Amino acid sequence: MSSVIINDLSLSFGDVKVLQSLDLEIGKGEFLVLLGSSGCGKSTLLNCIAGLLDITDGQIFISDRNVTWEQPKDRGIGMVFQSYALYPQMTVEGNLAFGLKNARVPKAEIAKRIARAAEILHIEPLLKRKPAQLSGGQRQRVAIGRALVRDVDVFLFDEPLSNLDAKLRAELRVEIKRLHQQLENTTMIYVTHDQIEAMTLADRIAIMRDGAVQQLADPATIYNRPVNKYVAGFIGSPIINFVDGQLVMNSDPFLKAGDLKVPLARYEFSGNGAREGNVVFGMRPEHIFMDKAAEDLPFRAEAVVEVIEPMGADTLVWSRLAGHEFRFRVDGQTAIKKGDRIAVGFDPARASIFNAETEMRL
Amino acid sequence: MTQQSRPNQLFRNLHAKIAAIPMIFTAVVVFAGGTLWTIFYSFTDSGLLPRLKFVGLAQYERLWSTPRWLISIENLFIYGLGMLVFSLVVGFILAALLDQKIRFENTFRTIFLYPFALSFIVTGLVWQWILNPEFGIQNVVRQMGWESFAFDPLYNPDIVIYGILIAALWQSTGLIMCLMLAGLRGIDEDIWKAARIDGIPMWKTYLLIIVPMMKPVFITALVIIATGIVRVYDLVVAQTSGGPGIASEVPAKYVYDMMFSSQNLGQGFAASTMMLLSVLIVVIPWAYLEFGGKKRHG
Amino acid sequence: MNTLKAVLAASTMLSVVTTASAVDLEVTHWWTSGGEAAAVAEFAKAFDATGNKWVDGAIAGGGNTARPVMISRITGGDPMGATQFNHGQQAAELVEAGFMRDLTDLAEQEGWRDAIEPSSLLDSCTLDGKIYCVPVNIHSWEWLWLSNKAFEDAGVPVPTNWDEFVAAAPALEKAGKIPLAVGSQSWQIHGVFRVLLISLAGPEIYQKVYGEKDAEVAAGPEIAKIFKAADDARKMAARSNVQDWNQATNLVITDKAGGQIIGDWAQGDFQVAGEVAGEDYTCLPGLGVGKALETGGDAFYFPSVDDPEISSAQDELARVMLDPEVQVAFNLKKGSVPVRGDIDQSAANDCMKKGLAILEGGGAVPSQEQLMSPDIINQINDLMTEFFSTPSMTPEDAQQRFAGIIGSAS
Amino acid sequence: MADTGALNRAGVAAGTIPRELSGPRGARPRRIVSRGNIILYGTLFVMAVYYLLPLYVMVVTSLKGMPEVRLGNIFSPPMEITFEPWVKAWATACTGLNCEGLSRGFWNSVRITVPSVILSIAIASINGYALANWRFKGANLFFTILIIGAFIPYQVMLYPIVILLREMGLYGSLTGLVLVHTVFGMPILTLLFRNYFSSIPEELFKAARVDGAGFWGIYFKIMLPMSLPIFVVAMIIQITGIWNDFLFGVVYTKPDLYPMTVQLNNIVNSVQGVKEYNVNMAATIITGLVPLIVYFASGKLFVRGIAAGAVKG
Repeated sequence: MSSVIINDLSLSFGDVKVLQSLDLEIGKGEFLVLLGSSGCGKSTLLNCIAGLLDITDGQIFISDRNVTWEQPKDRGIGMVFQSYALYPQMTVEGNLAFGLKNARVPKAEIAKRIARAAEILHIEPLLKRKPAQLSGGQRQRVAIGRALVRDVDVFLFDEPLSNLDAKLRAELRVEIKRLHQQLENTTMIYVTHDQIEAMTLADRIAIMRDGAVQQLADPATIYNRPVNKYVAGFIGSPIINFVDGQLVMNSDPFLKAGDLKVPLARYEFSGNGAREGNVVFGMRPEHIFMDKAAEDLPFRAEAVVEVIEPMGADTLVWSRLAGHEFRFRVDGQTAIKKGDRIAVGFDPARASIFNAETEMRL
Repeated sequence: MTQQSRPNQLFRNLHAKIAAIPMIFTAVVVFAGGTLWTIFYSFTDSGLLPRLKFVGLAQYERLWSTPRWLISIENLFIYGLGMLVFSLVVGFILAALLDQKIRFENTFRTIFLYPFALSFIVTGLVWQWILNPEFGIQNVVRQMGWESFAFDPLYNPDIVIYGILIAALWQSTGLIMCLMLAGLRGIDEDIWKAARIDGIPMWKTYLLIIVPMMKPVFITALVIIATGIVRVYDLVVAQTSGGPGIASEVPAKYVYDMMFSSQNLGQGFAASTMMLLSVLIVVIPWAYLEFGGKKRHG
Repeated sequence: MNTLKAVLAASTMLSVVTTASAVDLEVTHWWTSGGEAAAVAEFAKAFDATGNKWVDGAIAGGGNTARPVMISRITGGDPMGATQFNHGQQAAELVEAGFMRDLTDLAEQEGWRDAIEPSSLLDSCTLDGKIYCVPVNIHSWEWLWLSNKAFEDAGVPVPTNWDEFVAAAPALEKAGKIPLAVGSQSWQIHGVFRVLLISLAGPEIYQKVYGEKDAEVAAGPEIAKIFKAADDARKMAARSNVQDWNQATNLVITDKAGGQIIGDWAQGDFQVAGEVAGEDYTCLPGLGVGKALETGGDAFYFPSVDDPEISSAQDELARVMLDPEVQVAFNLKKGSVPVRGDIDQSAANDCMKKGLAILEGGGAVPSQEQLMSPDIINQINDLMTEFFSTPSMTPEDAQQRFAGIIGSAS
Repeated sequence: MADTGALNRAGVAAGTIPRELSGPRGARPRRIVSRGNIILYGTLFVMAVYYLLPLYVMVVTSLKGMPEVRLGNIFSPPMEITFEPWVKAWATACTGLNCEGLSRGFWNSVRITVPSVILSIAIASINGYALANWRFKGANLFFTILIIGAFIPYQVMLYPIVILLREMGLYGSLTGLVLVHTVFGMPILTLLFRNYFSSIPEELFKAARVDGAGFWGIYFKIMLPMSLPIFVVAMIIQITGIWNDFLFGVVYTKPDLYPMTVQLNNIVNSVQGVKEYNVNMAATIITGLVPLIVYFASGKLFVRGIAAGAVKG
């Protein structure tokens, strides 16, 4: 059963097309993350779902109801904003109660719901305070609480953690995940530009660019089998290595890029098959190994170390391999230095290869 | 209730539209309607009462051959230029001085701003009194022994407009100062740190870095000053009544006198149309840039 | 909206009927100086004695300030009970547009046509054979007021005509006096010029220029002489820096100035200050040479209203204003001449008697307000003001511009 | 000066500092009487004198008797303080036959100002709110006309408004004048409120909509309570503006309703003999008192509000 269905949705401001013919289907209880860089239309899409923006074309269904022209309050949604958007003149309790009062929920019921939300979010001691007296993390809890008390089917998060510092962000991230697990039947749509949030929270991720969805899949698929070069480059940190080359389809297909030759016998081409031509070869830094760890891998070569970036737990090595720059990750305890010649290797099966023109996965 | 079709556009935001009715009425009927009415009747020979006897451009021809109108325009030009330059410069300097983390900042600010609370009538009467040669500054200086001292701007046709300017500046620079001060306070402290580290002298920092950063404030100030300039009327009436002679006449007063005292509405309408024209040439492009073109969407 | 008004009017009528006939009648005017206010009080007193109530609507700052207010109230649909205007064309359009009450019936009943003298005053109130206003006084502009003490201080005899006055100017200057006090408002400066014109060039020339708008005469040698005289006047007035006419009069009263050319209303202020004609000050009608006086003055108009109670109060006020006793009392305070030829003038003082003598000798000429539209008058006002305040402007230039304005009016 | 302490303690703790590092430490010694300060405070002082002078002259003159005024030094303090000019200005100064001083005008001004301020602010704040948060088609056009209207010289619309009021049957009435003030206050106030409401995070508005509040609900429950400062600013602008108005008061009312400024002008220009400068000055101060009190009482809010509304322009 689907919770939210978006059907051929378009939005333009004058001549500017902000969202183009989007189709999305989100299941009940699913956690969907809309991920993309700023200006990709993800927040706009969320505002459309919320009913805060009038769409130009298409339909929106929530819980099997066509809500395309409904007011936000009638859509059965709760929303959490980046800037918390707490009403500064009201106490925490007032903030939580505001929506319910507008909906003319009986007083006793309001109190009950607030108590429950406060318990879930551990904000009981804060109820009598004003937002200005709260820390950022507390404010965002309250903001989540405001959606929670509404007892709705769909939660909309608009970059809820972006205003918090790294430590708090990690904390609240887990809490949101726990909340989602607790509220089994609640659908969550979560907008962010932070891929870690996306990977950790999402059941499925929709990667957006220029008002269109590039790929909609579970995090593992997005990570392992990005549908195009943009997605491959967007997901993963440090960023994936790209090498321009040619795909040669002899008996065994291989990649040729200058002096570099990578056999691709183990690579799984996608359905539409592979043709010879210019391609971009992608290999994630964490899938390249050195020394002993590289010994058994199908592809091995010698690389020269150019820059070393120690990051504590691990170290990022910038090296040159057959004239191409490759970054890879090694253990933080490594002793290699600039100028060392080292043996590296990887498994071409874990690569991603894209058509150089269409940038689509091969 | 589930709506399947797009609702009528007229009823989207219905409450906002109802709430805006007074604004729409004011904009369309009073401002636009009243203005068009005035322009329309400026082509008639309406006297005491409006009447529809068209005389083409005759009112305008007469207007531009009337010495009093020409003097009014010249005065407005001097006054306007003086107001713009001095308000902005003095306002900015005062703001910059107050921004030096000085003691008694509140006291000084209060002193500079209080005249803004007073009406032009009051302002005009006070300055008329201070600039009165028999009792005011001229007399006091003479009593102190400088017998030939002469400072009687309100009685000297050549400089009377500057006498009015002094009073106008007294009344209104405080406001500009406040705007500027707010602008200065809004500037990132880091800019100052960067300028200090780069060894840029303070005045240069102000001139080359701070002022350009405060462009929006300057535009606001400019608009506020400009609004006041064209309107200047009460002050002149209270201070000089246009005298000595007709040396301190201003267009707004010409319009008023023509409409009501000379009982020549047509001429008054023509003069006000000219005022309007000059204002619109400046304001329409500004208003369009500021409010018309830009869209605010996420 | 009109029905609503009618209902409202009807309801007020009912309430008025039940509370007898005391009607508050608002009267607007611009008489605010000491003598003027005292004169108005006579009207108010007499009107209140009829059982009605005079609600005073004085508007300060002279006619040029007050008239706009009056006109916009009348045209704005909120008329007062009665309002002052100068004789002549000031209210002509209001009358034409039907804003003013026709007083013909009352005038016939009261026999105004026979009583009012000179009859030109009533003519100015008449449009298409109907009478629309009540003249209340005759004012004439052609007066030179001199401070006897100032001349004594300067050691010269009090002049008896304009030329002597001009000749005495250097002596006054030397004694630290301002020879000629002139309020810097434009209507006063124009007044000085007109007085010079009527007194020195004579009423015929005045009629040609102001009445017939003869631009050739205006550009001719007679007027050139007047501009020369005006040139003298502006030099004598160079140090006069007051605005209002009564401030200028006050300079004469306090002997700081030698003299002032202003209408007979100044006399009221001399009286309020306790000065005696002939002893403290000297008056020279027609500048001591002319034998003609402008007979303009003030008149009251009564806006048309639907309410019969107010209409009858208006009638009452009109009657009161022309009542012989009230006329005498009012005009004595105001310093003007009564409009009735049939009343006792013995209470008049020296100056007034001199004026009456000239009028009886056929020296009455119509005032500028009767001859010209306010628009033209204001243009001349501006020109004269410019001339007086711009020493570099030659009499010839000024005359040429003057002739231009006269020509445009014909 | 907390920094200095910390630095000093650090110095002590360090104990063995190499000689070449033991130069000046701690806060830079500040000279109170530096050349820069003299210029700074000197300029401010001179400017303050220029701004205070008229107020001083008004007060001093209003406390002198006429003979002393005639002596001619407007700056000298009164030798003998008299409050008679004040009494006269308030209670007995004459315009024509009315010798009630400014007292009647004062109450008229109150009767004009209070409803005008309330109505104009109510309408303008709703306009600003609709423009900032509920943009509808054409809103910008109307707003642009309105703003251009702020620049149109009043004289252009003086006469058409006489006609409009006449047609509505409101000419010369208090209601009419209140409407005129509302209309002419609208552009600048609407701009003020629009800018202020635009500066409130849009997300707050969105949250309220999700919470089910409508146009009026959001206005009264969310926006109004958050906007106290800007309302105070608007009130200050309107109270001073309307109290100080002369033109509308003189054109659109009748003498019973004349506001104080018009009465002031009448009294000052009703010269009976000599100009009584002391009474005029007392009358002038009395007239300016209300806006001055408003200004002094609101103090910082006035400045802060102006900044909030205008700087964003």
